[in-house]
Amino acid sequence: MVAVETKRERFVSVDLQKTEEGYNVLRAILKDNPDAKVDEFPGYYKVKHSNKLTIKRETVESFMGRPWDTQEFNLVIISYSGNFAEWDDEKIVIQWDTHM
Amino acid sequence: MAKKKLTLAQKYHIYTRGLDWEPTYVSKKDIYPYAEYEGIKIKDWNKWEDPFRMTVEAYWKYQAEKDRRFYAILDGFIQNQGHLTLSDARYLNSIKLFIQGVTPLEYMAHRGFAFVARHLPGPGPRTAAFFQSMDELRHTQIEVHAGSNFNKYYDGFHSMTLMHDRVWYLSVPKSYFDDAVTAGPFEYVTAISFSFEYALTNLLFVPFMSGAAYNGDTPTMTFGFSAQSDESRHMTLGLQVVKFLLEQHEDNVPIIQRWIDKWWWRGYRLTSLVGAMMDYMLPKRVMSWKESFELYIEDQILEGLFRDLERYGIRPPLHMEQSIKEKEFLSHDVYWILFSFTFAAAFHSWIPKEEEMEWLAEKYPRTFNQYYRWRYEKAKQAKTPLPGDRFYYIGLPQLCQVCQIPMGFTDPDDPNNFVQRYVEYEGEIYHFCSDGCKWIFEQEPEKYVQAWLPVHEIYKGNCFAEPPKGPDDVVPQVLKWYNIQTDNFDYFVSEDYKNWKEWHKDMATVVV
Amino acid sequence: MPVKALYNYKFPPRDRAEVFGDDILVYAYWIDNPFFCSASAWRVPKNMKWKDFVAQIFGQLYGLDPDFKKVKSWKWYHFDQEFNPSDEKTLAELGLRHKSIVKFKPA
Amino acid sequence: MSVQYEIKQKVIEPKRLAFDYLLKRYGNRPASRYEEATVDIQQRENFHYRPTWREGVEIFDVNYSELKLTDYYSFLDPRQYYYYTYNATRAKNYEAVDKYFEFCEERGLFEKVNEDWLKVFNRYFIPLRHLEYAGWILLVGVARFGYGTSITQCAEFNACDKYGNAQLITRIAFELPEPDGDIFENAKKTWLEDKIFQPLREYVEKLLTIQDWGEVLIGQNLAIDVFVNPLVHIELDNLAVENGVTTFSFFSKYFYDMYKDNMRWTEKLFEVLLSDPNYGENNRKFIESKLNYYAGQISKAIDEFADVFKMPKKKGDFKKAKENVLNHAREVYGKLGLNIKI
Repeated sequence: MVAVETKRERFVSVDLQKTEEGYNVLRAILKDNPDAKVDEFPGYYKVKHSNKLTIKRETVESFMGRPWDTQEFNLVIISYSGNFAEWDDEKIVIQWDTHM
Repeated sequence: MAKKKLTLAQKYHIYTRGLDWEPTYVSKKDIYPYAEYEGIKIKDWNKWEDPFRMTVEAYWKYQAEKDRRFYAILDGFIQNQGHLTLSDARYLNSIKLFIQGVTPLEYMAHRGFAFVARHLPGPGPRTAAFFQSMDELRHTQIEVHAGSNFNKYYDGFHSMTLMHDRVWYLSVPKSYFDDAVTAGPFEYVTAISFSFEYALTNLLFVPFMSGAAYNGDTPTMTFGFSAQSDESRHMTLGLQVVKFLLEQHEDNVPIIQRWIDKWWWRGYRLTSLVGAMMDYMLPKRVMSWKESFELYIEDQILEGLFRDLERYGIRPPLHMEQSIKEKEFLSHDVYWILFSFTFAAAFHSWIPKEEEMEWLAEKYPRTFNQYYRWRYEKAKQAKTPLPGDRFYYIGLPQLCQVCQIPMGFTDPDDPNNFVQRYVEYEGEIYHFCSDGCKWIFEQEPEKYVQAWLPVHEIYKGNCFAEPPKGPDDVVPQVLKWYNIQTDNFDYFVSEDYKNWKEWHKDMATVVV
Repeated sequence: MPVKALYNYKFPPRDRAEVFGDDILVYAYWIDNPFFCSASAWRVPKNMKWKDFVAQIFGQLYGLDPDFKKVKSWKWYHFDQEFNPSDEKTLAELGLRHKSIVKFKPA
Repeated sequence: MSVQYEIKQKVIEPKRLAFDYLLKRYGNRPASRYEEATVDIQQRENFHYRPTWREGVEIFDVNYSELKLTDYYSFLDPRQYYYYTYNATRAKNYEAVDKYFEFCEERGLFEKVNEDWLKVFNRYFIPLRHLEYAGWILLVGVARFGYGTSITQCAEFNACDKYGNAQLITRIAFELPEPDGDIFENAKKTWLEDKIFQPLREYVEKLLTIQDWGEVLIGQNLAIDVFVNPLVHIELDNLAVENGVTTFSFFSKYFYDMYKDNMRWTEKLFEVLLSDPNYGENNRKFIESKLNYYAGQISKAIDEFADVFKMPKKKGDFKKAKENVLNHAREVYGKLGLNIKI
């Protein structure tokens, strides 16, 4: 018999494409979520936070140098873990434990 | 006077919800006849919250942009003969499995979500399902287009839709989706949006596609990540749907739990093919099946998602603990099956190179050397008359009645044996690879007694291009019916390998 | 628990015994030898003699294992019941039925 | 100074020019992306389980309709839309709409619309969002139950267009002044209660209960669309212009173009159905019998719109408008060689 080894960690995360736009969104996330951590993989970044990630339109715009619609997040996101607690014109919030 | 500016949420609400009306000339039940028989109770469809708020106009715009990027990359790859810069042509065997096994499922998902969009009485989730139906058509088509270029130069890509309907290992994904689309709209959406999209597609699309990037396959990486970006909308639909159903009525809870239990195991068994692709078929590897399982399933799903669902009275899937126990065995078992039966498959397999065995031993310190390495040593000695200096399993395997994979899943408590389960139902015997599959059968035996099991169909004489002229002609006639041409056998005796060597002899000379 | 359906959802099993006529499907499994990645499946006449059945599965498949030759005699199980088949009896006489599994290991 | 890289590559002859099934159909030539994305994509055989929601059919089954084809891929979309070309075309089509909204906002055109006329417009135009929405449901049903990707993909995109239409009507309504309270609630009330919409609503609610996808296409694409689009987007728009309202003509053109675009695949499909070597005759019987019924019903239903032609300034001639609509329908049916009495 082989013993099962398992260690679990709870976090919210978002996987972003390694593109210019993805990188700008990543920088905005790191600015607004100072405790977030990034893991790099071929082709994508995984940004994790123990609790909550916020993506703010204004911050992304400051890195992009142009207007950015929060719906454009669709073009850089690959995947995520958590729940879209909010998604409006100003910001996107990903966290666990939200009701409908 | 100009109207006040509405927020995205308010606007979307009017865009979508206000469109519905209560019919008066016919009964609502006649418009949506499939909404009640599953036993799901809905008190108020308006409680549905749209997480993504995508309008048609935004959909056209962003999806056209995503595809513009994808086709630009694909065209560039084709023009530059990008296939020659792949890490190794062995890599493409995982893409063959993908296009034969996954692409037709994307198509089935497209039609399945059209079903949900047509037949759920709630306009909110129906809208989300409709966009997903569109997305799934997209995925089918970008994958076909990516595969089209490889098809021109390599084997195994030429006939994926026919193969999906016929070839033995493709009955695994096919039966999975056939199971979902024959269920009612609520089960379908729980099965696919929740269990598959939310829990499992990450394994398929994120680490595996990262592997594609690592092996030089930019079109696959692009379609993978681009598809997965739609997928994140789908995951949200899945989560919202399940929470919505759970909140609507307490009677829904046990029904949903049963579906989660069923579809976790069904999907997990299906995804085991990805384990073999990741650990064995990528010449350059990003992470192991076990590592991805820990990250995407144990952390994100068990520790994240299911803790979130506790408050609704939902517990983790029934056989999840078994999946965790299997994580050090699964990919090895599945690759060993694929390896053994490559004489009847539209992809190649090979004995891992020594450095690859070392990687496997390092990633699986408690299982690879102990239970798997010796098989490849023995495979070099146990030659058969078939092409390739190695062993093939010259016979037909016993298949699991539910997942349809050959019954080769190691029992972690007895690692020299495979799990074997069976039940007798109405005078007939049925065999299963696991407690999970057996449990699924016992819940709905009437469904699984119908299974189209490739091995049995061969024995019934239903899988021959022409009647075999003798015992030696049986397999050739099956392969012909499968439309397998020079796609099978060991990689090192394949045309792919021969061509790859030829093309790389003195391929590029750089003149400054 | 039955399948929930909008009509009486009942179909004859696709691989029921009668479909195979005078033949049956029999599975074979070599215990403790995962070199063979799963049990094997065989369509054989019910009246096939035991020795012919064994010759077929060993000759076609299990003999491929380099260790096969080292085995002098085998211990047999029908499902998980130990049994001692005599060579001249038919599968039916030995109690094998459609979709029986025969397991074996070196004695 | 520039550095030149010359990559010397062998010319690699492709092993195959296209997927095997396309080579078998079309001979040894490369396939277009439309063909690759469409032809023979749908699963055909060896389905594992039967649907729990309907007796006697397989997952994909030609028997979901009375209409049949010997080869379902003898129909191909004349527009050659697959996902990318469809979305890219619509994104481009909609760019013009966006620009026009901007223009109207800048010039305050929506606020300037005459209030009396607005009442008429709100009555006949805004409730159409519900009709378009029903069209979406109907067509997505065709996308599920139709046979063969070439047909179902057209239905899927047509469904998306319908939903887009419903949302565009909504977006227009957003921009309008609301002298009489919530424009959407009023529109829904009109749809549910106003006599001009009742026969139309009855028609569409009944059509929503039809399971045969061929019949749905006859009732929707060959009847509703063929009558309602010229009535609203040509006749009523002309009348609006005669009443001095030009703001909405752009949208009418957009909706009408959308209709014409979808008629391209619809007409082609019916042409193929009618000329099928084995099923053509049966298809014709079915189409003519159903279309005689549906066209008759829809023709009667739009008579209620006569009321709308009593415009505030310049009254319209409903009889003449109806004749134009009928002529349009006759032309469509005539082109298909159908014997329809309207």
